[in-house]
Amino acid sequence: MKSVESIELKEVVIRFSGDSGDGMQFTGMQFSDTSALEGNDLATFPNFPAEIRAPQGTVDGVSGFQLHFGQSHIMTPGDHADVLVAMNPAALKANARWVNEGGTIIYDSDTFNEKSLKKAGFASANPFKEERLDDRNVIGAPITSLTKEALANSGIDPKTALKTRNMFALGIVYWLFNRPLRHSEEFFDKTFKKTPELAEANKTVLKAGFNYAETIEALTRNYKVAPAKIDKGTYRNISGNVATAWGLLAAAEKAGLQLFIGSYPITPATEILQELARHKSLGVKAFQAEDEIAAICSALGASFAGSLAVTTTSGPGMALKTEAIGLGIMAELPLVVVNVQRGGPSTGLPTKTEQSDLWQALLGRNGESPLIVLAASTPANCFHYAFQAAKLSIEHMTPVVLLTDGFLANGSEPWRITPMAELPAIVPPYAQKTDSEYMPYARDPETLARKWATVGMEGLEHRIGGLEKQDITGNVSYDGENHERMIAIRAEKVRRVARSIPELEAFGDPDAKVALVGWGSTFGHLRTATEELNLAGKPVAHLHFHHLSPMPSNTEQMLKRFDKILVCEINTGQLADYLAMRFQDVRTLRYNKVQGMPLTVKEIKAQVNTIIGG
Amino acid sequence: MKSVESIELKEVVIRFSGDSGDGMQFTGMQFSDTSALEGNDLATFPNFPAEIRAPQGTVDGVSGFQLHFGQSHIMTPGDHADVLVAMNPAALKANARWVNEGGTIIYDSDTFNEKSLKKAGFASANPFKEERLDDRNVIGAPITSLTKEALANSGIDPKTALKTRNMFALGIVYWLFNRPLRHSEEFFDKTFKKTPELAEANKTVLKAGFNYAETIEALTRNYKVAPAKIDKGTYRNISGNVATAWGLLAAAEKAGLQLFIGSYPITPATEILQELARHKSLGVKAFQAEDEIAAICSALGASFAGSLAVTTTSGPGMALKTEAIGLGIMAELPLVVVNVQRGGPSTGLPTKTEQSDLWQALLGRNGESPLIVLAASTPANCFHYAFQAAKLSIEHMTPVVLLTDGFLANGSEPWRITPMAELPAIVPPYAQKTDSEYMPYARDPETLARKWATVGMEGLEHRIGGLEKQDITGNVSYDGENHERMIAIRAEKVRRVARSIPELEAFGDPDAKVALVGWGSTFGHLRTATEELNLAGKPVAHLHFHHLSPMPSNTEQMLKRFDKILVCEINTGQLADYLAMRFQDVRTLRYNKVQGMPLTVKEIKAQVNTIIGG
Amino acid sequence: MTLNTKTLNLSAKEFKSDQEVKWCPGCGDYAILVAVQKAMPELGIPRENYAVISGIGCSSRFPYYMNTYGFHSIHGRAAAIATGVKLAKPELSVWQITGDGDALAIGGNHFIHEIRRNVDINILLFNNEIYGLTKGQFSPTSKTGAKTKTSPHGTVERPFHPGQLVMGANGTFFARALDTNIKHTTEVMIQAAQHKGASVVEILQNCVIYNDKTHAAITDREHKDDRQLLLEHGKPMLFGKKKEKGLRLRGLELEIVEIGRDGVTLDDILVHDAKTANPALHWMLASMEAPEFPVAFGVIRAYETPSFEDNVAHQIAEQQESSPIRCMDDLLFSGTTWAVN
Amino acid sequence: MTLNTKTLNLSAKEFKSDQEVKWCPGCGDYAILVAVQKAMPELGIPRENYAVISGIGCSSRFPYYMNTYGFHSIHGRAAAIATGVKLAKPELSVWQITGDGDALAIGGNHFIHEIRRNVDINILLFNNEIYGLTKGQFSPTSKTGAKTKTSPHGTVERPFHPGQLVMGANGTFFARALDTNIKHTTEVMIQAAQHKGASVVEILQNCVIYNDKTHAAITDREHKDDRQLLLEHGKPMLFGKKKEKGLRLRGLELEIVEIGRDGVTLDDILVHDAKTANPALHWMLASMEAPEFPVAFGVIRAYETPSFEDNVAHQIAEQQESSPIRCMDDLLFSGTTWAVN
Ligand SMILES: Cc1ncc(C[n+]2csc(CCOP(=O)(O)OP(=O)(O)O)c2C)c(N)n1
Ligand SMILES: Cc1ncc(C[n+]2csc(CCOP(=O)(O)OP(=O)(O)O)c2C)c(N)n1
Ligand code: SF4
Ligand code: SF4
Ligand SMILES: [Mg+2]
Ligand SMILES: [Mg+2]
Repeated sequence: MKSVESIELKEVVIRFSGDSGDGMQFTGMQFSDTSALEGNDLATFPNFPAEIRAPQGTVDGVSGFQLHFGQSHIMTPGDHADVLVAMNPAALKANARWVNEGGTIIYDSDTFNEKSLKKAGFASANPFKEERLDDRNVIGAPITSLTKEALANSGIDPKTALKTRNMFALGIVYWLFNRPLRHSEEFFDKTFKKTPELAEANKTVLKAGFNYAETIEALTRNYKVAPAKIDKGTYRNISGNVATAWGLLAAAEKAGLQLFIGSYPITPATEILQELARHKSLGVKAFQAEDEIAAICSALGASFAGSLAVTTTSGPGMALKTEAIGLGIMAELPLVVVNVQRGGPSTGLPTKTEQSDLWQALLGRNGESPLIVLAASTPANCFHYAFQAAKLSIEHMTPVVLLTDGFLANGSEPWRITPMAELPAIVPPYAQKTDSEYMPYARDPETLARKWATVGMEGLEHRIGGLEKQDITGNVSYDGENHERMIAIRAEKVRRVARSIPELEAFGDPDAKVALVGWGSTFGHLRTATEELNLAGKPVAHLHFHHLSPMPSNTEQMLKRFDKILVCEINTGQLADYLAMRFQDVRTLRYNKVQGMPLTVKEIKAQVNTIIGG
Repeated sequence: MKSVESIELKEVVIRFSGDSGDGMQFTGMQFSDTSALEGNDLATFPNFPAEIRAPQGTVDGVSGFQLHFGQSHIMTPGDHADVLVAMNPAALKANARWVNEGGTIIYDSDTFNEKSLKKAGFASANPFKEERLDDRNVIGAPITSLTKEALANSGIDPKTALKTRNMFALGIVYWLFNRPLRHSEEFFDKTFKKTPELAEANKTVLKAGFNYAETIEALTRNYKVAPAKIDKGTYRNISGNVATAWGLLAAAEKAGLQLFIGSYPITPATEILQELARHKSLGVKAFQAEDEIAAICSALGASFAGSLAVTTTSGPGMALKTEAIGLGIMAELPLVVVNVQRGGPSTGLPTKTEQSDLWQALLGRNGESPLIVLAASTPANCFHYAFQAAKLSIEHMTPVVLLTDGFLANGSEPWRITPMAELPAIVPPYAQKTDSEYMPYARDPETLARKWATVGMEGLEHRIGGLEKQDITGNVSYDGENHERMIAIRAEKVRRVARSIPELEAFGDPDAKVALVGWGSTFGHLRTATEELNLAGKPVAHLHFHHLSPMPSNTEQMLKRFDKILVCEINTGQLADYLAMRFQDVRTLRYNKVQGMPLTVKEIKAQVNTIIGG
Repeated sequence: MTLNTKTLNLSAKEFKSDQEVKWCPGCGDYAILVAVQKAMPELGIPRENYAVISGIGCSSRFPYYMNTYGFHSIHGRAAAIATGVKLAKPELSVWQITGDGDALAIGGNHFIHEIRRNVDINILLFNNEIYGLTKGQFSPTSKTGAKTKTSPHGTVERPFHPGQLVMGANGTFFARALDTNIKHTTEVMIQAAQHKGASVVEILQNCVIYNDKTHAAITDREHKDDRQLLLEHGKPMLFGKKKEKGLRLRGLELEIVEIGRDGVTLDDILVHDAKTANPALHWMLASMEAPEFPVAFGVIRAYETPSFEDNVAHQIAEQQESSPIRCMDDLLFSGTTWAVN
Repeated sequence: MTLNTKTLNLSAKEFKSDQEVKWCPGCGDYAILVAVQKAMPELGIPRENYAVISGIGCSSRFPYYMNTYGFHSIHGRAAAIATGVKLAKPELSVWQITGDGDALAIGGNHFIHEIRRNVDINILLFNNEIYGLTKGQFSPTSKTGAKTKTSPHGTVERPFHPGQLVMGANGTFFARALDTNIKHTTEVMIQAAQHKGASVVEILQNCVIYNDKTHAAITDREHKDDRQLLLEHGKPMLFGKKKEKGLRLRGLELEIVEIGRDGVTLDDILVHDAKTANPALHWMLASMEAPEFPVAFGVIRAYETPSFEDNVAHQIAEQQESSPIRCMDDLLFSGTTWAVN
């Protein structure tokens, strides 16, 4: 055993990359789980190709998983990687520009042959030079052959053996960061209960990788990342899509309702449906419809029948749902519509993240059709905003759109589990049978919500529909003045939600005259940039919108406190335009990047510095 | 024959009203045609109930046709009626508040019995008093019985005879305005060529009505409305939907293309499809699809195959088309999408007019998906803007949304026919086979339009689709920087259309500091209000947007010339919001009414007067 | 599902809402409304458990006239909404009201999928072979050659036969009724309601305004006995003024025979078996067209197999029995978690 | 449509585009691609007259790999786009590439309508009984009980049988092929292309990643001779290792018989008539399922009747002959006009 120096680091970014079939997502998740169990805070970001399994060895087929862990509060999966694991030349090619200066690259030297290099698009036999990665700490390990060797006498067939290559790589990285193998080993034992030979094989290879790292001279030191100081509680890792699913489940339980999801698979929203389909024991009805229209319509039907009704989709599916959302607005039924945004327009970049469906959510319907729009900001808080979306939808009797995106959906982070007892009540505004006739469109004077009579309630039979409704009675009305009144009421009902939502808060330097403004998944990057800028003495604050319609009631006042406002978005400026429209006195600057990827803290800071003179 | 005074009037508004089955639309059109042929300018506005034939005698079942004709340029169908024809009590009830003070009401006294009055919702036996119409010139004529009598010996069966009641009413009105019967008589002769007894019956009853009016003492004078001074040319009456259909036909002929319309019926857009289905002799392929999605998709297919492709719909159908519009944007194919707006949201008020789909047209799609948006402003200029929409779509290789609305669609006015020779050329940017490979996404440097290679062109085989395209080659690309570049190119392509569209012009007082601003079908009312205000010495100008995306290049500069800008819309302020977003320095005031009806000149003037102090 | 007839003592009147009925005078929809209002009280289901769901069209105004829960939704989507209602609360009696355009044009996909899944919904398909509400365009059931507003020179489309489409979608129940025959329509509806699964009742409906007499070849006095075959399960397929004619199978074709002629006796006549799984004969019966053949009325197919919402509920019950996750807190704290103190 | 075979002397190679094929190694789609690239040059149609239109799904990436005009559109809409292409230019050879999800879930409506209208499109339905591209959810053709990502406890849905749906939609052509049998698939595709009308070819396709071996009961070595029946028009329906088994009709059911056993001779065996209008036997053949019956491959139904785009073109030609309106100026100045001088 060589003697190694163990260096203490505050935070590290690792990126695992390889072919779609190389199991990089799984490898990344193993490292995340172990790190979380060891007490680090962390954030992850998987990045898939659009093809299921694009041709092996090509750049298009590379799948990546980035993970950022540290001793302090981690809010992004990191801009650039400190360590890149590249299972083949294509993985190197695809990720070269994401490795930090001074970073480490671990690659499977067995795969770096002429043919593969060519397939990956390298022109020469020296890919590192070609990518100007000479100054990086480049470590080639014969991962494939050592994996085979490790399992040579195990009785495992060669094809299966090869599938454990990723565990060899993981072993190396575990050694590099002083992680115990224990958690992964336990995982294998549990998962492969019925095929113990597979558990053994994985464990063997993992250990082999670990030992290999300990042995070779190339790795002369390793690193320690101490546990983070985090709030007390019970934690788990959770991805945005699972958190969304669970938030909806929690809301249903709180409201005493059956959860109904009508959905049609679409990347990157599918996992919400998949997750809910698993939990039949909680009484969820998870209906995979024939298309997005049937999905939302079945949800509207379920809502009419008294379920907490949900439909989940992504941009193109959202487009198909807009007519039925209009019906929900007219019928004034609770309905949660989740749009996990992806790159558009049209099919666009299905596996990439983007924030370009804000306008669609706010205004993408025929007629005057306001509704509530929320956006989650981190993988874990998808739980909270999904819960919130359901609560507002039920209590205000109107459809709610919840926006998340591919980055949140697939990304994950440790989450301090909120036990059910800590969640607020949800009180459905049920109609009561009284002596006087039920008036379906009579309203709560405070919220303007109508009362909910669900099919099966005796004595409250009534008819609803998409034609304009007469105020109070809900009968069909073609009267122009009634129409105008109803348009005003529906708008006012949505506006009044502002009474119950939190005010917009400024984070960071209290004297800041410059504000970074964002919504949705840019939260972590903007917040981290703000913290770092503040640490560097730059008077910057961060404002984040979770509520986009209605906006918090202090929005204008808050925005006016700043001399300069930089709205940062992964689109061409939709929030900035929306603010311009809503608050004509407020001027904003914009930073927009639409490359299917999150913003980086570095570029945000650079932008701020050019504004304030950095 | 009594001696009558014939008074010269400048303009008159007549409203015919009765049950859906009473033929009021037909009656109105007869009067319009005659007036047009006598040289008046005019504008018409039919107003239907949502039911096909709602219960006879009820207010919901009343169908109305308003017509405004005069000696000068007529731009609206008029606010209030000078003459109301009410075939039954319900018609009176529905239209009571639309009769001018001092106006005339002609009603069928045979129908004003206790039962009918009750059915119409009158509480007393004196409906005129109940509606405070005592000061109107109320003339009861036993139209039903006199019609029967007129045809008593004609051999016509009683049921058919009764159907000609409307002609008796028309005869009275013809007398009242000194109109010749000739044009209608010729019409009957032509229409009922094969059933001359019907032609005779209609002519007999028309004449009977005319003679009755001439005879009775109640009508002591009649009116003359001299011909208008209008531009030389050949004229015809045309409705907005027919004009739209014809504009598209004209564009196809100019461009040398086959016209393909894929559409699904929906009120008030259906007539465009119906009209085009009639003109197979012009080579139109009019495809009634199974739904709106199939409609637009078939159009996209036809466009790919080299047709001028069109799809027509109204708000709810537009909602269904948004996903495919995104595909059109990505595929960069010509496609004209016509949205004949109606009252929303959801099914809303299907037979009523509204301007509430502007946002949907501008931004109602997933992803960053800009396109060209135009709006016609009068029934006749639907021809021009449909032509223009096709021209821009073809020449700029991008979908175009043309907005009209129920008011334009069903309204009609005389139109100076534009012969084909007077229309501008349309030049499809066809790809040419050259030595170098066809690059589907190489662009014209001026317009940024790509070249159009239609299926069947030899040597230009290529693939398109909804995934992000690589610049120039058009291959699928998941590259983030390419994506950002393509988003920018698509936006710039649309922006550059501004180079070729007319600048925004101010109409009215050249020194005006107050501007009335509008778009779409409010044109006539705003222009008339401006003229009348100018005549009254009020310094007001009128700006009208036909181009909403992109807007004319001088828009900001033009808006800044005014101290006060009043944006008038039949929605809750969509253009006003859009202007606020686009031009943060420009402040606007708003006048919005959303009652399913056009604005009135009177109320617009009142609004202006409160602003400038009138 | 066996229902207690009449235990609730409801009458047709109680199923009438206070809204004025607004179809054109003479429209076939009126009679169908009466039939539904007669059928419902027969089913022994409390009024609040009825959900009447429609799309858009003249026919789809139906829910407003029923004193039950009702949803007049958007064009073509009644099937999807009804599926949601039924899945959410399987104890409800869900009725879908839809037109030939609503169900078979824009709503075609939801229609075939609700049938495929066998969701227990009573689907009343008002077939007037025209788009009524939009004033007279051809529909997917319009006869080839029909001149309508959008086919001024005659359609060139081949129509759907609703019965065939139902069977093509693996359907379990198909019946046909005639608007004017209220008594028979009522009976058919009761049978449809009693069938557990997607029950499609095609009702030939007359649109007096835009497609008057489109069914006249079948319904006119002169021919109706010869052109209408009233099917009853277990009964021979007889028709004609004196029930003198019947159907017989020859190979894979039906033929009309006359009892007493050419030695044909009652025993030669096919006996209707609506309940068999094999749709072959049901297909032939549903496909018969006048004037060559009589048009079949009554329940043509009623094959029993578990319904979707029951299967769904069953699977949930199973999971609730076996899964350790019984409430949200169970789920939240399941799997890999760790405590920070 | 009779086509001049080979007059253009094109080869499969010329139908390959320069784009790298990106399906998973082992995916059945590869073989189908080869079959199409072999079939097209046989049809004597110039390359630029081919339009390959797809929706979204793994299978729908197909157009990128074809050196023809191609449109990779949006999910479920290939049928509608293809209809537009064919209507606009009837001289084109239009091929629709679609998956079981694309065609039968979201695209179900367009699918049945293109069939009903009989638009002359060659519809290749890649049936892998799963949503491949979205990583493994059940589809409308997944077998009841299938465990997939969205049915972790097994689906409770009844599947569509594509052949039945085609016939339910009044379809004129249905064939079945197997991805791995390139030669047969090529032949079937040529026949589909030569059929004037909507030709549906269901291709049983293996998804190695999410639904591996779903067709194994039919395709595995051991059973394939007994479980595959290759139909040919005019030929007896024989199968088995030595073609010793055959199909016979008993009443309205098919039964398997063995030649030489129980006195069965070749004459007792049904002879395939793909061209008959009556779909009864086609339905039974298309519905056969293993292991009870062999699964039918080849052209099951090919009934000739005029195609939609021809009818449309015909009607236009008629109007062009008879109408006085021959150009826009004719129309503009038609009817009531008046001059102002
Ligand atoms: C999305 C949408 N598309 C189109 C329409 C217009 N529309 C309303 S009803 C209808 C067809 C009605 O025909 P059918 O379903 O046969 O009903 P009927 O009126 O004949 O009873 C159409 C096309 C609409 N309301 N919404
Ligand atoms: C509007 C829309 N909804 C959903 C999706 C997601 N999606 C893409 S392909 C697919 C299903 C693919 O299944 P199938 O058609 O059987 O093709 P396969 O991948 O199996 O070849 C789905 C649900 C989408 N792209 N667009
Ligand atoms: S238009 Fe036809 S279907 Fe509609 S209400 Fe009138 S008669 Fe009935
Ligand atoms: S996921 Fe399945 S269908 Fe898709 S490419 Fe891979 S093997 Fe083929
Ligand atoms: Mg109909
Ligand atoms: Mg599939």
